[in-house]
Amino acid sequence: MTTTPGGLLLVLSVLVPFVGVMAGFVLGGRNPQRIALLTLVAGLGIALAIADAYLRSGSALVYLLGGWAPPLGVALRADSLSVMMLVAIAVVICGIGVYACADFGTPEGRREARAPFSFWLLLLAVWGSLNLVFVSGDLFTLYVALELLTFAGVPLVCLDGRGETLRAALRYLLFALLGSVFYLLGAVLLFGACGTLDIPLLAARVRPEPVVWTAAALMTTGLLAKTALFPLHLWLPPAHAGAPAAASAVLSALVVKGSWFLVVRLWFDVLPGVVTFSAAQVLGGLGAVAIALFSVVALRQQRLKLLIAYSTLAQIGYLFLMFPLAFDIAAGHLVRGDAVTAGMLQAISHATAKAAMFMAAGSIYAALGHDRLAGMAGIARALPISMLALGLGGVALMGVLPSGAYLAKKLLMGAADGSGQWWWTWVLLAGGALTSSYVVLVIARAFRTPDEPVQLAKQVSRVAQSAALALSVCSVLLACAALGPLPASLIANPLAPKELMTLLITVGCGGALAWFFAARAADAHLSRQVARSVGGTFERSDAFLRRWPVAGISLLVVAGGFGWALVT
Amino acid sequence: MRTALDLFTIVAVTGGAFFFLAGTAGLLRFPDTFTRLHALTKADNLGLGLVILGLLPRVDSLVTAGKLVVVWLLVLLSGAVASQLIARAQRRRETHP
Amino acid sequence: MNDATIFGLCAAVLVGLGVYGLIVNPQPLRKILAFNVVGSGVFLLLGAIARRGAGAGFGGDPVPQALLITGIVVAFSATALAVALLLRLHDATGSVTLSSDAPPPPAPAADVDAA
Amino acid sequence: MTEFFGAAAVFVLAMVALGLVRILRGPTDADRVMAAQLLGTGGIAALLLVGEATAEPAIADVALTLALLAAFAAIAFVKAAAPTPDADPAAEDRA
Amino acid sequence: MIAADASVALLIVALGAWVVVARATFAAVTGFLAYGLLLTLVWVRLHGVDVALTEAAIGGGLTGALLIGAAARLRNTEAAARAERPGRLVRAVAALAALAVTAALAVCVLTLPVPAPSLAREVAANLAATEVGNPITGVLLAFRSMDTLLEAIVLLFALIGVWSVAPDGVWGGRPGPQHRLDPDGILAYIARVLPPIGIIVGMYVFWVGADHPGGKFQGATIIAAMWLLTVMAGLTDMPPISRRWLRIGLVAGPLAFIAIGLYGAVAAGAFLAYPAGFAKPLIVVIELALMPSLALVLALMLAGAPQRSDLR
Repeated sequence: MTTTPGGLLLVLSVLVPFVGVMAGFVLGGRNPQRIALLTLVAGLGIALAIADAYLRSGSALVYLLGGWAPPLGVALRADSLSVMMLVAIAVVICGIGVYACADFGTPEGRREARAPFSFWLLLLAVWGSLNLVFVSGDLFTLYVALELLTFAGVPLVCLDGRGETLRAALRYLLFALLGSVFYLLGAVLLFGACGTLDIPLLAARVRPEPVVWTAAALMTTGLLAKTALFPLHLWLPPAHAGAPAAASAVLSALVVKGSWFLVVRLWFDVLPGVVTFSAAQVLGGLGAVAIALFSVVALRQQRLKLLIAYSTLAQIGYLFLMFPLAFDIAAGHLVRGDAVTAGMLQAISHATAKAAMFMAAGSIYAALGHDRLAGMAGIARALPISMLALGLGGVALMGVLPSGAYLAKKLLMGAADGSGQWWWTWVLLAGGALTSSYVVLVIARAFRTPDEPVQLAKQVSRVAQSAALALSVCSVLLACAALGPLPASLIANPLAPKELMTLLITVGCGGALAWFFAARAADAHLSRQVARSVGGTFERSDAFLRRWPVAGISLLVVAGGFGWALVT
Repeated sequence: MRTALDLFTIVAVTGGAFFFLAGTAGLLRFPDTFTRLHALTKADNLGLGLVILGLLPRVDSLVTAGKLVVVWLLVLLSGAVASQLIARAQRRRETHP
Repeated sequence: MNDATIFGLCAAVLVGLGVYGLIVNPQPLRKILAFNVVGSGVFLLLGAIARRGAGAGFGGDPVPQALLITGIVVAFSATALAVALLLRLHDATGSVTLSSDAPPPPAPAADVDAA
Repeated sequence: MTEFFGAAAVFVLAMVALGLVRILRGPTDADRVMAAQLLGTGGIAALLLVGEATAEPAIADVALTLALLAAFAAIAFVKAAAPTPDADPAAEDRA
Repeated sequence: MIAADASVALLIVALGAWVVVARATFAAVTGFLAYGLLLTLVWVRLHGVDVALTEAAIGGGLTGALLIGAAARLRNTEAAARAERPGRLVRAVAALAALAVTAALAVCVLTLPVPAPSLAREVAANLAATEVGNPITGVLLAFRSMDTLLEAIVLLFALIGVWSVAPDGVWGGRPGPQHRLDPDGILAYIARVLPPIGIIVGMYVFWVGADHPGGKFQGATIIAAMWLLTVMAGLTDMPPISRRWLRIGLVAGPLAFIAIGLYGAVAAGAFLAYPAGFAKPLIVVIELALMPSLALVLALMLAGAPQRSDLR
């Protein structure tokens, strides 16, 4: 193993944001913002340069830090997955950076203010840590990267300093720490069994044996706790819904992707031969439950930001559907094929769309002075750009052509057909309908004619709204960008009868679901009564699972479940 | 010579261990915070002192021997300070509950 | 039974104890303490593994021992951050409970810099 | 001699362990901090005995560090307890 | 010595249990102090003197002081927390699940491969190239120096996080309460006597770190504790966090580390590589640069978020 050309770029992708943090920290005042914006440009350039170097060489970029080869040294490595994530995250961060200029400027007359100072530094810190997660090839360095990401993400939750957000941040921190300690425990066991922490070397040395099973179960569970996959999601709704909009965008679109990406790394690059069919089914099953449960809970929210936070939880479930579908039943191990590409596409389109949605919701909140869904009537006319961004983001999540989610769904359906796992096809279809249900709900609320003209409490920056719109457009057009490496046959004519029918059925079902579940007013109709009690049950089970002791026990149960599934 | 030094070590360390026993007994048996504090500081510091004294002949470098003596002095100092501070805090609490 | 096995088993018990404490103790400071117990259990396990790897004239494998030092520092940072958050929560609300079932209403970012 | 030092270390540790009962029983926080302080001294003694047994000179440095920081926690306790004399002391004294 | 190991292990487990189940938080924290001390002993038994030094400095010193201070301040929340204690069923289920974790780990410990895989031989073979005698320092500052750089950055991020929870009005101010100086008090006395010794010991621990157990981190911790001691005695005060020198001091170490790393990329062909013959001097320079930054960041992290406005 040797350093490849362009390897130094990997070091820079991590160091440049970190040096930006330190420079902003020293210079203080208004400088963190300026430095952050400069760093955004530089970092985007580095990400593109890495993509360029990767495409040119056609193989993974490797950099041996200090010239020391693993197992003694630490290597940075960027394969196709890393490169995709690096570029996507760079784009999203730039969008968020532009948006945040409106909210996080240092007020006049102050030399330095706490919230802007912290926000800009933490934004860069999150970025550098994420890049490290994407390019590191060593499990312990990845642990440090995870902790960096946590320490940068948690303070974003409570930037406004209110009691509830402080509480949400503390909950998040404590649960995330539990997650990382489980991850570290697994990594320690792997080191004990194999004598290395380097990912390719480990992949060659792991064998199915008790130590490796335990390690795999602990690491996976720890990472799931940090990703907030059902049932380990207690910290996410208050943290993501309570944070300032730009911070919510960072947390929801980016931070959870770090630990998710590590699960992908772990399963596909470290343990592809250890993971069993049933373990992959368990992981996909948790994702499926998350989609169903949280979509319905999202429908019953009365605040826009909470709805979006629950949508994040449901979409996180979606991100885990790729695992069972990537399992080659005949060969008995995971393969990096179409399903993985689909998962990455899904993650990227969620990152762009969710950032856009939180940003747009932030603009709407700022303009109205509240984000109650009941008071949204007429907002589509009053704030067209933000509403368009929100709507397009939602449409992109639904998987309508030509969004990335559409392609992802196509690929996953193909994988489900190909591997004979027909049941996931139904999950995918139902997931599309459920996603469209809450999107339809929001759009319908926004287009309703208001009883009285909408009074805007505040003028919202047009630049900020446009940044949100740009990201959601990116998300919608993602399929076009992804077309290069993928066969063009995947994209059908959007007006072909079959495509049109699928779309109509999805949206129709979504609308129906929205109508059933969202209604809160007394209604004698039996079907709505049933829906109401089902929705209420879902909401109560969500509240039950979000209690700390329950979540803690769930964590251990999930770990045990994985251990059991790996043995059988 | 070797045997004599070993004997010295054994005697000193055993003596030190005895003082730890005494300190613990005091900590457990004495009736109130102040008397317990008294037992603790006396016995412990003597105990550690004897253990260090016993180890000194076995140390091969002068630097290490110096370090051990410094360790003892530091423990004496911090023990004295901590016990006085704790006693004061305790008295303050008892007089102004 | 050698020293590595004894302390390895000790580590297993500590992890279990700490996890139990993290789950059942409602007071956040106790959770932080329990986190430190779990963390030290994990470190102890790594220390036992390092001891097993003794060789080449070293009493333990130096690589895991170096990782331990980094790990201890990271755990300390986590503790300090958690304590700072906890004390601020206490100052701001007078209570430290983590169980708030009503999620907070979102704050507009615009208010943040005005505050 | 190794056995002797090992046995002495175990004995001192046992004494320390008995002292821990004071941490358990209290009754006041001052008693607890004090017991921890005793443990520090005993711990240093046990450390030196164990260190002699494994013949590693750098252990003196560990002892030095421990001795230097021995009073640190006690001072932090006194300092943290001082500014709030009005806090209800009964709450933890009952425990 | 099996008996000694087993008794230490038992004692640690007992203390761990006490930390977890004690009714009063303060009692648990005191137990944790003792627990940290015993861990130091274990590291010595496991032939990790470097780790023991770190544990003695961090676990015994800083973490203990941090937690004990927090416990004293949170005293009035005890009753409310006790009311939230989960019911017996939940506790029983949690205990069972935790027991299962312990059992699984115990099986792992007993089935670890024999002979154990180890990197000790690789370290021994390559240690000469790093020009330092202490293998731990070789790993921390040559083979895996990226981790050490990241560790310094972790501390910085955590400090930014700690500061970011300050109330808006005191941003830029001084952390922690103001301590009154009692010039003739015993605290002032020890705060005058101990720090000179501590600084010498800290520098010594740092200096021997290249070839013997010790290093920048352990040394920095001792020095940070000495600084805090003078602050608690009221002899000095924490600087306002807006001070330029303070911020420069905090990042100087990591930045110097990165700069030397980049110099390696130019002169030795890889980021964080050292040109042959210059490894030891460069390692010493990095440690020397990191130590003040680490001491500052550790002390400030313990002091907490800013509490007092600088404008008085």
